[in-house]
Order: sequence, then C-alpha cells, then structure tokens
Amino acid sequence: MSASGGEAPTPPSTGAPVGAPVRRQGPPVQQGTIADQSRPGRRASAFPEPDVAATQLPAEHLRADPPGLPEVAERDLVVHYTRLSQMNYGVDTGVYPLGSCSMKYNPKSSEEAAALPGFRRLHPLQPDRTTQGVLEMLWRLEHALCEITGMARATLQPPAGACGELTGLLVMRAYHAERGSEKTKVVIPDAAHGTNPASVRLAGFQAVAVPSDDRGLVDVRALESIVDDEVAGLMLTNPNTLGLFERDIEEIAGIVKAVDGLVYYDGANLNAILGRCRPGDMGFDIVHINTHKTFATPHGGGGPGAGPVGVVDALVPYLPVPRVERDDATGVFHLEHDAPSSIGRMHGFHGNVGVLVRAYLYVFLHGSDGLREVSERAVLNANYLANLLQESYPLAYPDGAPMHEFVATAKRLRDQHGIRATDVAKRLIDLGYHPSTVYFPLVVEESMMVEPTETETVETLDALAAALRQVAEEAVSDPDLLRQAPVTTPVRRLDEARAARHLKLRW
Amino acid sequence: MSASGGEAPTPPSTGAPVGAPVRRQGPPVQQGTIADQSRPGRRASAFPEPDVAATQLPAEHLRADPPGLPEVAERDLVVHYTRLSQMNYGVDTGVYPLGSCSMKYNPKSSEEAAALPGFRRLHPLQPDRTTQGVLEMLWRLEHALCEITGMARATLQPPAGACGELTGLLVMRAYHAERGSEKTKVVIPDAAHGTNPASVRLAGFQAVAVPSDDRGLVDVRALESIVDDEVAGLMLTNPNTLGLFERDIEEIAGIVKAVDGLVYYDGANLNAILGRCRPGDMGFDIVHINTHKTFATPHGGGGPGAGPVGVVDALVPYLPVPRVERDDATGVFHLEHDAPSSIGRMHGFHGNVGVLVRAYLYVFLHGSDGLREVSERAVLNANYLANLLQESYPLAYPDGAPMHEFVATAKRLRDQHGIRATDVAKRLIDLGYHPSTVYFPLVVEESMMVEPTETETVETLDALAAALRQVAEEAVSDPDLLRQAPVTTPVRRLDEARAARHLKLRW
Amino acid sequence: MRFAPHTDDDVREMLARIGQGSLDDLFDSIPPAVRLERPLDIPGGLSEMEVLADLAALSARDRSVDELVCFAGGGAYDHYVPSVVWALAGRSEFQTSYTPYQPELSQGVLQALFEFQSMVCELTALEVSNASLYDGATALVEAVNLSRQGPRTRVLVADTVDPRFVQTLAAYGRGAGYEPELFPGAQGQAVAPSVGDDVACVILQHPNVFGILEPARSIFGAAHDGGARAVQIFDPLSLGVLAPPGQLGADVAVAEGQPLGNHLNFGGPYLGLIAARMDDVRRMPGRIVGETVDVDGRTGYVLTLQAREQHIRREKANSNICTNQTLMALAATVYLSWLGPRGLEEVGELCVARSHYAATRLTGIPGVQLAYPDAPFFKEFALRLPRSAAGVRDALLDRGILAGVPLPWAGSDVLLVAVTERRTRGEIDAFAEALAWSLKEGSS
Amino acid sequence: MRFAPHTDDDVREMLARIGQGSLDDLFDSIPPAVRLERPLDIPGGLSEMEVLADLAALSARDRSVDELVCFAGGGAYDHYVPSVVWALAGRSEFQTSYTPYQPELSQGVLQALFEFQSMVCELTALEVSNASLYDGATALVEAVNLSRQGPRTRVLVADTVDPRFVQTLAAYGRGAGYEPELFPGAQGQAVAPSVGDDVACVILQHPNVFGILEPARSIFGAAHDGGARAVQIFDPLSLGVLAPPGQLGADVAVAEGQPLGNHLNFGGPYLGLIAARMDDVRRMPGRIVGETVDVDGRTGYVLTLQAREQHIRREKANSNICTNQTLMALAATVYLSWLGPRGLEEVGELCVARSHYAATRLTGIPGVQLAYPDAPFFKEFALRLPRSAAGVRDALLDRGILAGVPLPWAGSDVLLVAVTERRTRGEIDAFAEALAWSLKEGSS
Ligand SMILES: Cc1ncc(COP(=O)(O)O)c(C=O)c1O
Ligand SMILES: Cc1ncc(COP(=O)(O)O)c(C=O)c1O
Repeated sequence: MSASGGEAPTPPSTGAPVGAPVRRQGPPVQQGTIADQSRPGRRASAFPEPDVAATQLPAEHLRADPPGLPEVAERDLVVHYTRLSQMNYGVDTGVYPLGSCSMKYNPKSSEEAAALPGFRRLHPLQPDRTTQGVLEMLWRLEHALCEITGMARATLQPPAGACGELTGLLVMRAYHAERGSEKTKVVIPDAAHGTNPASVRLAGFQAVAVPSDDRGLVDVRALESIVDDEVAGLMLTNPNTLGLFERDIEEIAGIVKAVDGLVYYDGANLNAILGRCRPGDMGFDIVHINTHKTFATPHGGGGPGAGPVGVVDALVPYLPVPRVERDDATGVFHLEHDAPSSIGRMHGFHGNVGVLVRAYLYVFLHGSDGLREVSERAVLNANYLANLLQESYPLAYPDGAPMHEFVATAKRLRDQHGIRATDVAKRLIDLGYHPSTVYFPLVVEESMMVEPTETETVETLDALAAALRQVAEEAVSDPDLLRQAPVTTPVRRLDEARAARHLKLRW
Repeated sequence: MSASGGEAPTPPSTGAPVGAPVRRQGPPVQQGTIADQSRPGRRASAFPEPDVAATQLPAEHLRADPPGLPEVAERDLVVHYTRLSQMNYGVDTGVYPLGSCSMKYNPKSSEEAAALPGFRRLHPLQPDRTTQGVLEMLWRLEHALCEITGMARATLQPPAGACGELTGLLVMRAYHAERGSEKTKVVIPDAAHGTNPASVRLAGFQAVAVPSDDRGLVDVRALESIVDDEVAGLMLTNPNTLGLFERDIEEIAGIVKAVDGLVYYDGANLNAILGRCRPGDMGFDIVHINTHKTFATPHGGGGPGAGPVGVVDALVPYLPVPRVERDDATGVFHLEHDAPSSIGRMHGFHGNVGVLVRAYLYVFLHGSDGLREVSERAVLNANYLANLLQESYPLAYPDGAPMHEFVATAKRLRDQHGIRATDVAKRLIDLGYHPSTVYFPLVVEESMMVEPTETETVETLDALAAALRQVAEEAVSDPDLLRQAPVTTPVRRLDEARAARHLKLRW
Repeated sequence: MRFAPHTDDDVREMLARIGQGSLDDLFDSIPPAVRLERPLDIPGGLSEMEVLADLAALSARDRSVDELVCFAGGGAYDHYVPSVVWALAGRSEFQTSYTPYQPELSQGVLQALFEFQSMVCELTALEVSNASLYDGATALVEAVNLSRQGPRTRVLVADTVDPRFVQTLAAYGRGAGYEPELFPGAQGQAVAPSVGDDVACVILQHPNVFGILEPARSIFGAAHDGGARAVQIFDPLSLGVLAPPGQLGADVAVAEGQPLGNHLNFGGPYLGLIAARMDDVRRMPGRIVGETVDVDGRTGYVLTLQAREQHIRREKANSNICTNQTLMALAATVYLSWLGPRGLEEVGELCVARSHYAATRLTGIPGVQLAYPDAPFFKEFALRLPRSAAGVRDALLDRGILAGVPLPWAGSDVLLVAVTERRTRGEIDAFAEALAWSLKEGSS
Repeated sequence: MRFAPHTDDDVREMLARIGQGSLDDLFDSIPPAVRLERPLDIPGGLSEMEVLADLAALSARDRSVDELVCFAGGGAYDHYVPSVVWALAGRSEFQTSYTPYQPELSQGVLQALFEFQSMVCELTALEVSNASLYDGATALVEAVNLSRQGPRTRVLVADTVDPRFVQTLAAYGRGAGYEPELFPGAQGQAVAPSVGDDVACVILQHPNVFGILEPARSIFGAAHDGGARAVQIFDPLSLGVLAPPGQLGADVAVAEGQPLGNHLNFGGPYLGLIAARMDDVRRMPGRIVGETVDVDGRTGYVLTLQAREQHIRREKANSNICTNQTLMALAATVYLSWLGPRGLEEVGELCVARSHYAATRLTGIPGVQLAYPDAPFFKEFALRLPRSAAGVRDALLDRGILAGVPLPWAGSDVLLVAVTERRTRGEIDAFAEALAWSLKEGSS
C-alpha cells in the first residue's frame, strides 16, 4: 500500500457530502496485508506441551521449508481484521438496496441459534441416535419450505441457489431419462440471471432464450414457437428479474407441459410472494430457495448460503441422498441413503446446516401471518420508493407494476449528461448509502435494480430517495462530482482493467 | 444534532494527517439519539402470547402514563448502536497508552470463558451443591492472587479498585478498633490517585499527604515527621504514579509499622512487578488488584472491573463475607457467611464474577513464567518509548528509572510555544492514535503519563514515537494545527465549560 | 499462552537502543531484599485450548438455570436477555475501551450513556441519573451518602427491605459513621415511622423483599413531613406496570439494574441505577454525561460536573467511585430500546399474570400458603411451607427445579418464589406437581 | 416476532402516496387462480424467546462432541477453533455484507480474500487460488470441470479416495457427461494407473480415505506421462508436516477447508479450497480477487477476471458458482494467521504423535489391528475389529466416546479413527480401556 495509503482525500469543496459517513476512530492506516506485518519468530498460536512421544514420518513425505504464513501476535491480528471489518459496509451499517439479493435485516438471534452445541458441535458422520435433534430440525424446515412453495418434498443439501438450480435440472434430467425421452433443451428468459444458463449447460442441456415482450414479461407467442419435443423444461423467476409478476404463468406452464416439459422456479424473488401465492399452485414442478435472501441468513460477504430444492410428487424419487426420513410409528428420524432413482450426492455432507438453522429460526419467528406480512411490506416499500424516484430515474417498464423490487434506468442521464448508472452509484456512496444493483438485468440499458426489502422504515426510504434525487440534480449541475466519486471511502474508484491485465492474485 | 451533524470538516490542507484514520463505511449521520428515531407504535420486542389469565393489581399502584422509552424496530436499533460502536476507540482499534490503566490486549477467549453456562447462567442464591464449579474457580483464583501478591487470603467481592481501597481501609479500621486503638489518620503521597483520599474519607479517616522529594519518591524524612500514633496506616502505589519504584519501601513500611500502622498497596501498577517482587515481601499488609488493568479484563468503556483485596494473616478475620471456603477432607466448597469480626458485605452478591472468570483465564494462560514475562515486556516497552521521546517530551523526573510507565511533560512546549499537553493529545488523535493520560498526576505540570503495556510491538512503539515527535515539531512550525485538532473525528473539541454551565443530562 | 509480541531479536535490539544490558537491569530500582528469587507457584503457561477446557469442566459442575427451571429471585432474576443486547454491547469497540477521557474518540460510549441516563429518568419519573454504579446495594449506599447532610445523619430502613441491602449499608456505614436503623412493619408491609429532624433519609423497597407492594406514598409522606429524603429501592422491570418512584414521592430512587438485559453471572457484573431530583445533581455520585457542542457547533457528549468527583475533590469527595458498570449500562440501554414502552408494559404484565397463576397453583397444595395472604405482589411472593424451605428447595433440585430462595430470617419454612416472563404455564404446573410430590414424600 | 417496522399509520400514508387503496391492490398482477386463499399451514409468529427455547430443546437432544469425546473424522475433524477466529469473522460488517460488487464499500472482505488466496497458495505451493468453493467434494467437481478439455474427457480416481467424493463426482458427472472411473490400489494405497490420451485427470487423495500417505509422486508422474492433469485432494492441516501438492507434482489441489477454524456444524457451512497453476487461471471457477490501484494510486482490491464467470459467459461458463463460502474463507484466513508457520507445523506434529500413540494403544487390545499395518498415516487410521465396527461404535457411545466412523464398504469390521490435537493422552487411554471392555463384554 502506498505510504499515502490512508490519506483521506480532501473532498472538492463543492462536494462536501450532505450526510457524509462518520469517520471511524482508528489507528494510522497499516501498510498492506497481514503478511506485511509478519516478523520472524512472532506468533499467536499455542498448543499443549506434547504428552506422548513424537513420531517421525518417512522422510520422503516431509515438507522441506514451511509455507509463508504470516508471523504475527494475536493482538496485531485482532487490530488488522477489526480494521478490515470497519472498511466494510453491511446490512448493519445501513440500507442495502441490492436488487435480487433481498438484503434485509439478519436477526441477531440466528447467531445464538447456530451456536447451540447440538448444531455447531455436531459431527456429520455421527450415528442417527445421537443426532435426533438436528434431524428433526431439518425435517421440520423441509416441510415448512414445502408448504411455503407448494411442493411435496425438498432437499436441503444445495449450499447455494446456483447449486440448487443444478440439482433441480439434474432431477429434471433424471426424470426424462427414466422415461426414456431424449430431451436436450431448456428454455430461459433472455433476462435470466447468469447462473440459469450456466446451470443448464452443466446439467448437459442446451439453453434456449425466450425474449421478453414490451411488458417486460415472457413473450408467450415467442415461447410457443420455441417449445418443441426437445424441450426438457423452462426456468423462470417470478416475479421476474425486472421485478414484474409473470401474469401469464398458467399459460406459460401449460405450453411447456404440453410437450412433457417441467417448469422450474428460481426462488431468488420468493420474498415478493410469501404467503400470497405458491410456485406449486402456479404450475411449477421444481423450486429452489435462497435462504440467504428470502429467509435472512447472513450472506457473509459472498457466502455461505443455502439453496433448498423442492419438487412435486412425481419428482421425489430423484431427489439427492441422504434424505431425512421420519418413522411415523416411532417418531424416530434417520438419514436415508438408499434411493435407487436418486441423482445422488450434491454436497460432501448434508449441506449448510448452520445456515439452515438460521432459516428455521426466521420461518418460525414469523409464522404464516408474519411471512405474508414480509411480502406485503417488501412490495409496499419497493412501490413507495419507485414512486419517489420515478421523476429522476424512470422505470424500465413504466406500465409494469413492480413487486418487491424495480428496475429503473439512468439512460436519460447518460444520453443527456454522459452520466452512467455507475457514476450515480459511486456518488450515492459518498452520501453514505450502499447503491442498488447496476447493469443487471443486462436487457435494460444503464439499469438500476432497487430492492429496499421490508425491513427499512419509511424515513429511511425518504432519505434514500432524497439522496438519489440529489444525485440526479448533481448530474446536471455538477457532473464531475459524480465522475470523481467516491471520495469518502478508504479507496476511490479502482482500476479494474489493470487488475485483469496485470494479474496480482496473491502476495 | 445540527443538520450539518455529519459533515466531515475539510481538514486544513496544511494539516492533511500523515496517517489519517480510514473512514468507516457508513450511513449518513443519523440525527440525534435513539429517541429521535422513535415512532409511535413501532417496536422491536415480542413476548409469548399469555397462557394464563391476566391479573389486575390495585389501581393506586398502577402507572398512569408509560415512560418515554424509544419506539424503534430492531433493525434500526442495530444500525444505531453499531454506528455508535464505530465512533469509539478501543484496544482493538490500536495502541491505547493511557497511563495508570494498563490498556493491554484483552484475550478473545475470555469472552468464551465468561459465556459458559455454568458461569453466565448461574443465580447468585443457588445452593452451594449446584455451584461447586464456580466456587472452585473463585477459590483457585483467590489463591493465585495471594501467591502473586504475597498475601494470606483475599476477598474477590469488590467490583472495582476504588471499592477495593475502601474495603481494605475498613479492614484497617476494624483491625485497629478491635485492638481498641483510636487511630484517625491515613497517610497518602501527594501524587496519589484521587480515589485514595476519597476512600480514606469514606472509611472515616482523615487523609494526610506526604510530599514527594526531588526523586519523585516519597520524602522519607517528611514521612517520619508526619507519622505519629494517630496514623492508622499508609496507602502507596508501587511503582508510584510517576512510574518510579519506591526504593525506600522497607524503610517506609518500617516507619508506619513502628506506630502500629498498616501499609496498603494500591495495585493499579502491579503490572510492573508481576513475578519480580511481591507487595507482601515489601511489607504491605493489604493489597488491592485491578483485574481490568493487570489481568486484561475488558474495561467496557468505564467498567466493569474487579478489585480483589488480599491481606496478611492477621487481617484475615476482617475480610468481607461471604467467603469461599473449601473442606479439605471432602474437597467440597461452600460460601461462608459467618465470620464475627468480618467488616460485612461490600457488594450485593459475590462481586463481578463474570469479570473474575476472565482474570482466571488470564492468570492461568500465563502461568508463573508468563506473568514474569508480562512485567518484563511492559517495563521494556515503557523504557524504550521513553527513550525515543526524551528529546521532545522530557521526563518529569529525568533521573528516575521508569518502570511500566513514565511521566513526561509538555512544559517546554507550553512555555515556549503556548502548546499544552491537551493540544498534543488532540493532534495525536488526528494522527490516528489514542493519547496518553494527561494532567495526572497533578503534581507534574502538563504531565503526559504514558503506559504502552507489554502487548505492543516495537514497530507500533516506533510509529507512535514518530507521530509524537512530529507533533512536537508541528508545535513549533504550525502550532495552530495542534490547537485546531482534532479534525478527523466525528466531533471536534467539545465545549466542556458549556456542558457544565447549561446542564443537559438527558433528552 | 502469552500475548507479548516480542521476539528475542526485538528484546535484544530494544535493550541495545536504551543502553541496557539485560531485562534484569530494568528492575535495578527494586531493592534486592524484596526481590522474588523463585518462580511464582502458579501452574500453567497453558494454551487457550487447555484453559478453556479447564473452565468448561468447572462450568459443567455447576447446575445452571439452563438445566434448572429457575424460580429463584431475591434481587437477581432470570429475565429474558434478547440476542440483540450483547450482539451490540459486546462490540469490541465498546468492550475494549476505557473511561471516555478523550471524548472525540469516545462518542459511542458517551452518547449511549447519555441515552442510558435519559431512559433511567424516563423510567423513574425523576430528573437526573448517572452513568451507573456498581450494583443495587452499593447504589443504596450512595443514596445514603447523598442524603446525609449537616445534622441529618440517621438512616431509617423499613424492615421489609432485603437484608443484603441492610448488611451492605451497615458495612459502609461503619466508615461513614452511621448504623442503619430498621423500623418495624406489619403483615409484610412497612408502616410509616416517626421521622425526627436528625433523620437523613427513609428507605423503602417497593416491591419489597417479599415481592409485596408497599404503601409507598404514605411512607414517603412521613419522611417528607419529617424533613428527610425519601429513598426508594425499585425494580426497573416493574415500571411499565407500577407507578414510578418520582410519582410516589421518592427523592432518590435506586435499583439493581440486572433485570435490564444483563445475565445472572452468579451475582455480577450487574449495575446500580440511581435517579434523583435536579437539586441534588451536585451531590450525585459517579460519572455524569452531558450534551454540548464542538467548535463547529456539532452536538457531542462529554463527562461533566467532574468537580464532584474524587479525582478533583479528592478527600472532600462524596464518593470514591471511578470504574463503574458502563458496559452493563450500555446493555440496559439496548434492552430498554428493544422493549420500548409497550414491551416494558407487556413484560410486567406477564410477570404479574404468571406469578399470580403460580401462587394460586402452589397454594392449592395442602399445607402451602402465602406468608402474607392479602398483600398485593408484583412478580415474587413468599410461601409458608409445612416443612423446612431449604429442605424442600433441595428436594426439588432433583426434579430439575430451582424452587426459590429460602428466607431463614423470616422463618425456616418461608420460601421466596419469583416468576419471570420466561416461566411458562407448563413449567409452573410441573413445579406445583413436584412440590406436592415432595411434600407427600416428606410426610409419609 | 417480525422485523418489518411499519406502523399502521406508515402503511396508510405510504399507500396514499402511491395511490393504492390497500396492500392487496399491490398484488393485482397475480392472477386470481393462482392466489393462495388460505393462510400457510405454519405454526408460530413466535417470540425470539420461544423459538430459541424450541431450538435449544432440539439441540439438547443431540449428543454433541462437547459431550462425546470425538474420534470421528472421515472428512470433518474436531480441530481446535481459537476464540479469535469467530470473534473477528463474526464481526457484523463482514457477516451482513453481500458479495463485494461495490469494491469501495467492501475493501475489508476483498483484502481478506486476497490474503486467503495468498495463504492457500503458500500452503499448497501452487500459483493461483480463488475466494472459496462450497466444500471439498464440490471443489473436486470443479477441478474435474477445469481439467476436462477437448478429447480428454475421462476421469480416473484412485479407489483410496473417500467414496463421498466419488459419489459427488458421479452426480455432477451425469450432467457434465462423465463417469468417474476407479483404478485399483493395493494394501490401502493407490497404484499408478495407465493413462491414455483420452484421460483428463488422475485424482488422488493424500492422505487418503484411510489416513494413509500415498506414493503421490509416482501416481502424479504417471498422470503427467499420459498427458493428464494430476489432481490432489489434500488436508490443509497436514501441510506443516507433509510436502505440499505443488511439490508432489499436483497440477490442481483441492481440499475440504473445514479444519481451518471452522466448526463441525453437522457438515456445513464448510469451504472448498482449490489451487492450480497460473496457466489454468482463466479456467478457475468462482470469484477471484486481484490487487490494483485507485485513481489516486492507492492500493485496493477488486473481483477480477469476471469474464470467466457465469454472469458474463452465461451458457458458456465452466462453472455456475455465485454465492460461495466467503465467511468461512475469512475464518480460515484468521485461523492461518493465528497459526503461523510454526503453529501449522506444531498442530500437524501433535496430530501425528497422538494418532500414532492411539494406534499403538488400540492395537494393543487383543483382536484389534490396523487394517493396513505397515502404511504410514497422518492423523487417521483404519482399525480392523473382531466385531462389527458399527456395533462397537454404538457400544462406546454409552461410555461417552465417539469411537470413529465405520467404513462398511471396506468391511463391516473396519473403523476409521481420527485423532486431532485436541485429544489428550488421557482421552486416548480412556478410549482404549472402553474398547477393551466392550470387546470383552461382547465376547463373553
Ligand atoms: C435470480 C437469481 N438466480 C440465481 C441466483 C444465484 O443464487 P446463489 O448466489 O445463491 O448461488 C441469484 C443470486 O444473485 C439470483 O439473483
Ligand atoms: C493509581 C490508581 N488507584 C486507583 C484507581 C481506581 O481503580 P478503579 O477505577 O478500578 O476503581 C485507579 C484507576 O484509574 C488508579 O490508577
């Protein structure tokens, strides 16, 4: 890190942020990484004195020189990572309106739940008789998720949504294979999230895109023309990635089922419809859930997540193993490994159980009424915010009724003032807010995908809207302020091209 | 809070801090207190549905209108106090060289220890047979502290050092009373910490000050002239509040004992001598320990602490009750309430047990060698830093050999450049460091009492010294920079006079 | 395990720089005669793994209230501590900071304490509070020190005040020069004493040591008629339901703050609450945070009125408290913000409802009655049992129930039972069955 | 308990502002036919207190490794997790953030991941790593996807690789179009297979499923002679003692990262480690963090090479991973910094010493032998018992010992025993006594 590493750039006076971030109290910027603080012979760790004789392994197996791990004292370790944490924005820092991510409040009680010794200190290969508690937890959660989505059974194994997608598609593949049909294609909307086409490929299918119409919805006629006997199924997010509900869902499902296809529900936007309607009732056969979105399990700066997959009756035989089963006579739970038609194992053990405990807590804290309230408030917040912003950032599809999120566009700012969505985002950072998702979905130019979630107050939404409107005005009055932004952060805009050109991926 | 509350003052360009604190990522400054965010009807708490009939208490006992507590959602609560935490400097933020406070690294494992259910979830009035574990822990800690200080027995009841002082002085009083002697005075050095004279008064004694000589040590001749039959005892910190070891301690103790007085050891500076020498061996009869200093229990922004008091054999009968006793035959522990000569109860229950667990962990992590290493490194760090600073900030007593801390003075800066110790401190803040103690001890003009503790690295000491030397130079080259400081903090210098004049002590 | 980071090279170079030959040389000023020439007799130098295992083993020998269904009260209560409280109060920037001597680096703690003081005033309907005291008992000691002025030196205490409070007063009183004088009550309630012009304060606990509601207004009236201060010991969690001290006529109110988001911790760390009228602000003990502005006019917080404190007044100070219980006050602040006015009311109502349900169930058992049948109570009540209370309490341990706290001074057959919002109907029913069973056992 | 903050007034005013009559109106775009006209059949709307009590009750029905002395391994290990790891990784700014799409607001996570990548490269003596994968088994799947190119499609797997890895490969292989082919070993060790020009990679686990050290160099040599990639599954905690994959000739190394500061969690969340040579950087799956500079020349970190990833390449992407296990990687980073090179060596040496002590003690029992007597092992070994391994394992539960993991596929009498640095000599001796006892019981 350059010596001037920590120097807080003096904001251009015109740009003294209205509500600039409070500076944290801190030590001088340390230079560089934890390795740069390494001093030979220093250490934090300590182990018991050996109480048994040492053993020499055969020489050819031994490591010649030790790996270059940092040599630091525990005290410096703590300062270093505490400091890094304070250079990070989280939900606990403020509003985090990242579209498609449902960055809502993560209950603190979920930490306490996951830390219970019967969950945190349980070995995955213990015999079932010593794990009845966790198995019952998983069993109850599975059935609650099935009730929420309208599915028959579910697997909790997939550690994230993308893995859930692949799991569901492999189930789809196994289903068709067992029926001897040679289906090769899976249809996805052009606006679909990137994981959808990637999963389709990894499942051995060919992805076929169906265009959106001018409503921002699946073009049903186009779908009809695309769908043929080769089509194994369709993947859909509903509300879709534009935040709009696919009102023709019944017809869409019908078209696919007419050729024996299966309909897959990408649950990223499930937050919009909790307790209002269920994928199963819309004709979906397979559903994945992102617990780190809908059920507020903390995303940890990139993960962990969990991507449970529910299926209708006909597909249950294909679900991964092991499965949690309950003997209704005795009420005893066990892990069932034996299922002839199963697609097999999608995770080394049983999935991200520590995440699933948190999802369990969230589901039962809310209950049926609470879950319905979640979708109500999420949709209310999104519509309220969209309304406050419509002048400055028009909706990509003005006639559509947004659900829990909406896609606006900075196209006008770009065309008239050369300001891009990213400039808006960076300036918003200087005003102290985390920006929305930008440039997704790709089908919308200069897109800003905004998802406030249900846990923000109306005051917060008003303040966020005011800040965004201020930025829109500044784009006209002082565009450079946006192009220079951010100036209040530990680093300013970073050279991503250089990062990719001169690869420095380790010290 | 003024609307401009969060505006980060633009640092005077000359004053762009060398290593300015990294700004934290954050939301716009919220205005005011948690109460300012209150909205009627909003809430975070939830309780079970009543499962029994409600009961009406007599009307005259009921509250008419509810108290004005904030009405906020849990999410906003979390943002608010997370933000406040980031406006606070702790040991985990960086070096904290606050003289007399031993602000060393607080082991994270002590949190885990204190959270064990057998300690955290134990009711103070449970029968002894259900609390054998915690009683043994307390018993072992008491005996370890006695070994460290050279005392016979100790009470762990006092929740802080000042309470320990009073406890010790009441023991002193009871001791003399039982022997029918009418002693009224307790001698303390003029440089003593304010709690000493205050405790003396609360114990019903009259405080008599003994001056320091030009070595910064107790003036032994003056002491001789002061000490008479009325003297119940002497309180001493050793090393004293100037960081110097009272080399005449044997003679001093002798003088006091000659009139049947008792010698009290204020343990605030025990960190300097761990494993090197023991108050008991120096002739002290009563010792208090500040676990939140010497034994690294976190001070929590002002407390909790713990102030165990050890005494010599002759004083054991006077220790507070209850005491932890062990039946050597059965190895069973119990709380003994019955002790005729005891001064009684200094705390509602058994003291700050949750703090004592942490002290236990610290003591046994180190063991005898480790504790000796603590004092060695603490004294080494202090002498090293004093050496680096001597040019810029001369020692108040240049001929004295500092132990774990040293008292320097900014007198020269004041006389020649009108810069006061407080200006140095505030400028140091802008360089990213927590300042030393200033204006204590009162006997030194413009005093800067610096205690780096043993857990800082030589690199940290070098950097801190460089920053302090830079400030000394700036005091000459750009004194205004110091008078304007700090400029990198959420608030700048606060008007303390106004705070005391226009009292606003609540919303 | 050690935390000093020095490598041997570090030590060598540092010694060289300061011109010392060895670490021992740094201790030359210690007279040889008092040096310790042997290692301390303390085992260890253990790894974290070992010490935590040792402590876990000790902890496992305790039967915590996670194992035992807790009906014990008597000043410390098994109220629910929401996860959010320590997730926030435990943030290391709070936990590892010292007393806020540098306000610019301590606005977090200072503002939180300002909010704490405000909430304590809101709770008590009094005018000024502070940044916390050690605990409830020592808070009472401070209230007495605050009250004792000039000729008014005597301290009257209702005999329905928890003896632990009285014992603590007695201990500190020996130094300050007073002895707490108990005035007699009747039927488990206090009766107004006669208050002469030498009385500094009249102390009442409401709800009292039996959980019973006191005729506070009349007692405090008597105190005022005699020109003395009225001091109330209150339960902070009762104040969503019960009239606040300020409205009952208390001049000074103190409490054990543990019920506000603090764990049982075998008796500490807890926190002492104190609130008084503005006239007494300069006699208040401990730290007080005030709001002010910085040089740019920005609102900020500082420790104020320090002229009261020992580090300035020294031997003239009213109090010697320095380190207090700030972190516990911070936890209480988060807890009270979590509760809100409605939550405070609800938790109080739950305590009332469930404790009365418990009293009905338990007194339904032959031979079991309320010690003071007709007195109204909040969340605690005293039972008179047909057998030794301690014996019954011990017997029920084997049924996984911590039945309460025996009050031997009130009678060997008296058991104090506390019922918080955590105790479900099912647990109360189980308690009743276990008690009935154990009494049968005993008698047969 | 709910977290949406809206009061009724809020809802009313917000609806008014957006010109909607009711909340239901917001859902008009949902066709009536698919609306759910009944409440979900989910109990609750419970308070935090109740759900945590429910979960605590479930947890209490499990016998955790706090209760049972754990000798179970087989891919997840009871290594010590120092307090500092989750005190830091658990900081809410890390825990509640999303994937760092806005680098200026995410330097904390980004720098930590850069440090993580660096440490994984240091451990493995390979050149490039990533920001973590789901777990060890799925990391192997990604290594195979990375390896399969053009005509090289076959996947050879030593039969000494953990079956869970093979099963996982098989499941993912159905989509990708391959079936893992096992090549036979001897005496619990792999034997070099013949590698044709249609082979993409040769997969070896070292230490293997029996804990045994493999002749890795020769196996990898064979792979290279056949022009295939050499893929090693390694144990990160072995690399202070054992030669690293890069030096053994592995082109790609993957591991279950759980041993690095992550809790057992009944199988997850864990993390997958992957490292490869620089030539493969553009075929690496998942997020990769790179160092760069900002407009002022200040060093900073960003997600880089995103052109590889699904959100850009879409149906051409090699991998679909999006959410990964970043927080676990952060914990691993703190843990490895805590260990340092010396600590890594010490923990490895302790595992070796104590596991060999255990093997000696246990095989001292009549009828108990090592399944592969002469093979060197690291921290795990397979025992052949005179009785059913599952039966013995169950019997020892009553003695508070989790004796290990039965390997039925290797023989009903085979028990896999893991000994980490946490297992004391005393615990090992107790295990031996209990085993001797239970075998006597059984035979008598
Ligand atoms: C619409 C959609 N589908 C799938 C995913 C992938 O989910 P995960 O990141 O849990 O793998 C996401 C995540 O952003 C998404 O938004
Ligand atoms: C020399 C000395 N004595 C006594 C005390 C009082 O200790 P406590 O704050 O634990 O009451 C202190 C604390 O700063 C001190 O430095």
